[in-house]
Amino acid sequence: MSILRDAKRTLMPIYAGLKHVFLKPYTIKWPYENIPNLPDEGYRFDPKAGIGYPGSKGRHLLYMEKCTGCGSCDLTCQNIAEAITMTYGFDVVTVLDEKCYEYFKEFRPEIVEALDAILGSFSAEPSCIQYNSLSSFFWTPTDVKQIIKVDGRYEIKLNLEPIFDVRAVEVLYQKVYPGVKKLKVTGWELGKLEAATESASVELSKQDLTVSVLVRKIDMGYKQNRRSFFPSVDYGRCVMCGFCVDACPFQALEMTNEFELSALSRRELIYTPSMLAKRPEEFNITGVPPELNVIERARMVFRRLVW
Amino acid sequence: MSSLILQEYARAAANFLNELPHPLKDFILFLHSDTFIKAIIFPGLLFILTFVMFTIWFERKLLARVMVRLGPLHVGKYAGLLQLVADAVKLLSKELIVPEKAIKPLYVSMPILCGALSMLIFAFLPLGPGWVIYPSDISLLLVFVILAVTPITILVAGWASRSKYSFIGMVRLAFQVFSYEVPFFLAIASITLAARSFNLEKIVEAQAELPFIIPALLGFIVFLITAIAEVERVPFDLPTAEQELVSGWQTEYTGAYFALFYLAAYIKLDAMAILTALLFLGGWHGPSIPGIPESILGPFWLILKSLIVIFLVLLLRGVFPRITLDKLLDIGWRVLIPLALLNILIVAVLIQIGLI
Amino acid sequence: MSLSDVGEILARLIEDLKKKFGDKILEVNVEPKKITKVLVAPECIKEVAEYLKSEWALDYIKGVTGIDLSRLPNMAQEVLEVIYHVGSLSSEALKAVTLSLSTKISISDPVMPSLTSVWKGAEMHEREVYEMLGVNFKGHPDLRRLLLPEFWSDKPPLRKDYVAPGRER
Amino acid sequence: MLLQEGSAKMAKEEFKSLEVYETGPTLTFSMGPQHPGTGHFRMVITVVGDMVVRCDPDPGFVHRGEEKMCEYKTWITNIPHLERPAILDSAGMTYPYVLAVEKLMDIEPPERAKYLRVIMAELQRICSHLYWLGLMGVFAGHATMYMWCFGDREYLVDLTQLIGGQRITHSYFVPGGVRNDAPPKVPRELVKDFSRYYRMILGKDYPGGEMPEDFRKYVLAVCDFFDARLDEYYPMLLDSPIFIYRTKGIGILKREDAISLGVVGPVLRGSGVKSDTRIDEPYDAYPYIKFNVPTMDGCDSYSRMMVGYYEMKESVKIIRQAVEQMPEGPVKLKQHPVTIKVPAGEVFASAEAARGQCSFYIRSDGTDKPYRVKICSPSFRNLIAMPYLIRDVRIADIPIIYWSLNYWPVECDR
Repeated sequence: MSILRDAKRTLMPIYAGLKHVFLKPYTIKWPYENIPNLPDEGYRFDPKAGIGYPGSKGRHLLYMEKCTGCGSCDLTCQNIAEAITMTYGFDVVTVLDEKCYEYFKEFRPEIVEALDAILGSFSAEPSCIQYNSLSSFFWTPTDVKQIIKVDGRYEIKLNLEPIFDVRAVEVLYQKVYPGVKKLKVTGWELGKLEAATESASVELSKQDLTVSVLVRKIDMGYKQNRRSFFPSVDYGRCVMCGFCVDACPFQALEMTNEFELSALSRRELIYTPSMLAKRPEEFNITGVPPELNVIERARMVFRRLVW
Repeated sequence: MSSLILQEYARAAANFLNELPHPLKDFILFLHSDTFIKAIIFPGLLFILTFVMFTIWFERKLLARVMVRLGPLHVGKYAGLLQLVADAVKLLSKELIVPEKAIKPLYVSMPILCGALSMLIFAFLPLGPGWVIYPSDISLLLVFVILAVTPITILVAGWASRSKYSFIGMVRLAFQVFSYEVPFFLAIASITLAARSFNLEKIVEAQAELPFIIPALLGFIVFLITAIAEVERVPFDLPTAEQELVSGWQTEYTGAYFALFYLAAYIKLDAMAILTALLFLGGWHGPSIPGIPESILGPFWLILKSLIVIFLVLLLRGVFPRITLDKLLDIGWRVLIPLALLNILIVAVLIQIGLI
Repeated sequence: MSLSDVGEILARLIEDLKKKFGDKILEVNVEPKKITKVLVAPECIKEVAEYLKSEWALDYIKGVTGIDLSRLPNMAQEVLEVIYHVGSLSSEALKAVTLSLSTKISISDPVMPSLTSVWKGAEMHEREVYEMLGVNFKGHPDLRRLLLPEFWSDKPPLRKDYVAPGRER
Repeated sequence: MLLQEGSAKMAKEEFKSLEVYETGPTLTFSMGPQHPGTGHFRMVITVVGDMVVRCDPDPGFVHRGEEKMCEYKTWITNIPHLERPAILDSAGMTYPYVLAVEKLMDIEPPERAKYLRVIMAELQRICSHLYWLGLMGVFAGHATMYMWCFGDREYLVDLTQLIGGQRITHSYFVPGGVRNDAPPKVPRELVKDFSRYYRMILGKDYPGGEMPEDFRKYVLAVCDFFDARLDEYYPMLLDSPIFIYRTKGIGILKREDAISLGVVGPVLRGSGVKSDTRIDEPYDAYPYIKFNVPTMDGCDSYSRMMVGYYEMKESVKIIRQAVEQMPEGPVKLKQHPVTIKVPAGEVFASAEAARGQCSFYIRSDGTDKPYRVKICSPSFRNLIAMPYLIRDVRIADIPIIYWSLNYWPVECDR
């Protein structure tokens, strides 16, 4: 009898395995299918009651109109993941005087025509900033976002949304300086360099022309936060514990159910306050990778061989 | 009109051929010959590769479904059919690493030898009446000889790697193969007894009325178990046990070398399945369908039968854990050999009383 | 088992220890629910441990803690404290009991007898304390590095004068 | 050559315990830290033929100095990184820490928080045990078990995600309660998706037709589903003759040895010792819940695995009771969410994590940071059993014994 029982026990797994062939697989074909188990709400915290509301702990959502820039979240995160940094909003402006304006009119008339056109009828919608356009320093007409004539000088803004960073120097060095250094080849010389926390500027001169690039702090118009001092989050470090949400006394931070945060470089994982202020639906990420054509697929398959 | 032109062309071609020097002419005639087409297309290379590709795809899909998941999805238009091609491209584009201490000539030549030898099995396997590349009166013996030689290439490969895990895997393989070849051959012996021939075609012909699985059921069971052990499939995959020995004897092999071993394993699996169908399941005999010639229907039945065997073997991988070396040897020497001998006795008695 | 039972047993245990060893018990720290700690001199810790194991059936070691006490407020001299947390499994009544047997050794000469002969399970714990705080356990069968890398040549990292890199502020 | 004549002599000098196998060539090799069978952990194995003579465990490849790190961080901000050593069982790791801090502060969490903690801890115990069982299958060469366990684990992880907000490492327990209440409702899509599997596995519709979105009822439905799944695991792996052959009588740890070596959790209970912190020193809501502590007398790998299997069944029972008994009310004491004051003192607290008793010794000097935190993690306490068990066994048994201890290198190294 024991042989029969053993035989049954040996055959049972085969039966169980065959039975499972006909079950519907558990697999969710993400990103082609939606994930059903995601709570719609994000994690929030009620500082008055002292408890949180259940929800997904995904990417943060920053309410700029509530944030006072007190830095409680930063202080908490310093002990956990050091992912949050308090950053100021900066503006990068290129200042041209009359003489310089004439010079550009002579050598790059198409730019200045565009400048004039924009100056004449300025009502462009603000769009997302393109950092790379700054580092090249050679504007194309589309890069120019706003031109203001102040005291006989022309101030050219390449970004309307602020660039967030810890110090003005950082912005100058990272965004502006690489492009400026390239200009040396064409005969421009670097003049006075002023680098400080609040503002930074660099002067460029060629013969008797002077162009200066100015990085200055801006006021984004939030009454409770005149300094434009907001947290930015490095998702390469964040562990999504949500204690920064707990720490905020003004309910300015929340979490969302957005979890698709992958990026191609570490730098892209740093979310500036203006990115954090956007709701997940505004990002409009579908998550579905683009369809590749045959050549691109073949290249992906053979990329080792090609290299 | 068109036939006239064709005839013209044929005549021109024949003239051209006649003018060619002798060896070249022979070669071109060989390309036209029956043997060559068989070697390249149907029972030969193309068929083997397609069959192996299908087996691997089938394994992945079947195991995935047993595990309640989906398996390959993206490569190929339907259900990841071309996943293996992508894998092959990946493996072929990888760096070929030869360990510093390895015995290089042996290390490099063994995968090629192993792949070639396992393909050679198909030269003697008839896939239908007349569908055999090299007809021989001792085809079963030849198949067995090749099956006995391929493990030796693996042993040498494991030895030549000069790695500790490869070494242990190799020793395990040696134990496994040398203990399982005896019952394997004993199980085959009963069939040759019953069919009174070593010719596989004649063995199949002898099963026209009754497949040998019925008189030699014990032999079938012994043959199936030893065949699984011969091709190193779960639950007898000790030599390449991942959790114990990283990857056993193939630990050091990368890229194309690994691909050759991988391919060889599946070719052997397919050959075993076809051999099982030939020896025990009545080969290409099956209900005839009017309107379809016997020469096409035969291979169809044979492949269908071998697919059932493959399905069984693949399913075992999903449902059984691996067994240990001591148990393996225990089963081999103490259970399978007596069973195989008993089977021979039964078959001999059946022959004596004239039932077969 | 209720909390009062455990407290009662522990009180009896400590009374018994005091009676048996007298002056050798330097300090007793009984805080209900938190910890029950008996401080003895390093010379007689093995004796006490053997007594606890044989008479009180405290045969189950739960952990060995080493602490560098030198940065505590009002600490006169720099000492290391080694605490053995022991419990019992062979006695049903003592299952909820955890007794902490501790000893203090000077940081300049951190030597104390190993208790592996009493509690076999203390082997790995003592090895950890050895490399993390530099305590030398006399009579340990295999006092080797355990968790730290082989090339570790800095101070024992759990001492207070070792500052983790990047945490200087 | 691999088998050198003089290697036995060399090994004898190197390893003192080599007494029995003085003659005969030995082979010494490392299993790990890059090995499919061990994870971030190394064992130096010496074999004679197929028999293991000596095993020297070498942990520390994932040591990150949690104890030192605790001294630099504040009381609450310690919690997220304390759960990193055992991500599948983060509740088990933070539970004793939270209990210890609560004892130091002399506070008691609200009733509802106690039940929520129990639910969370038991859910994660099941998740951890499923990982254990699944990988036991893999280590025995049975990949299907792994996939089944992980497929079913999804629904339990979904539950923890609903409560704690994340799939793993929820940072859910804080001194004085839990961070948030359980949600009242479950997302509709999840209920729809789950009810399909409920019907598929149990072969019947949810009683009363459509499954409700109510959280409590959903948890109970998941419990039913999981119970049915557990019954299917048994014939597939645990009752399979090959698996029984692989594990029974392999790695025997006798009762006395288990106690004297100080092992914990399923390893201890697999040796026939009925010891469970949840029963011996009951904390939070465990005193109000009825459950058994499964023990097995086999003292071998099979007993340990079966203890894990039966513990999952018990955990389902606990979750059912906790969900049914859970009272309404607040879930957290009113206090500052990230800065708490802890009076000076010392405390030793234990809780039953998935792999066994996890204890914390904490010393506070009254500042905002702990003075010393000692973690006695269950895997570290089970580590000592490894050289005793992996001796005089076959090479094929090493992964089985190793994994029957449910050893988690990160938890051991901290």
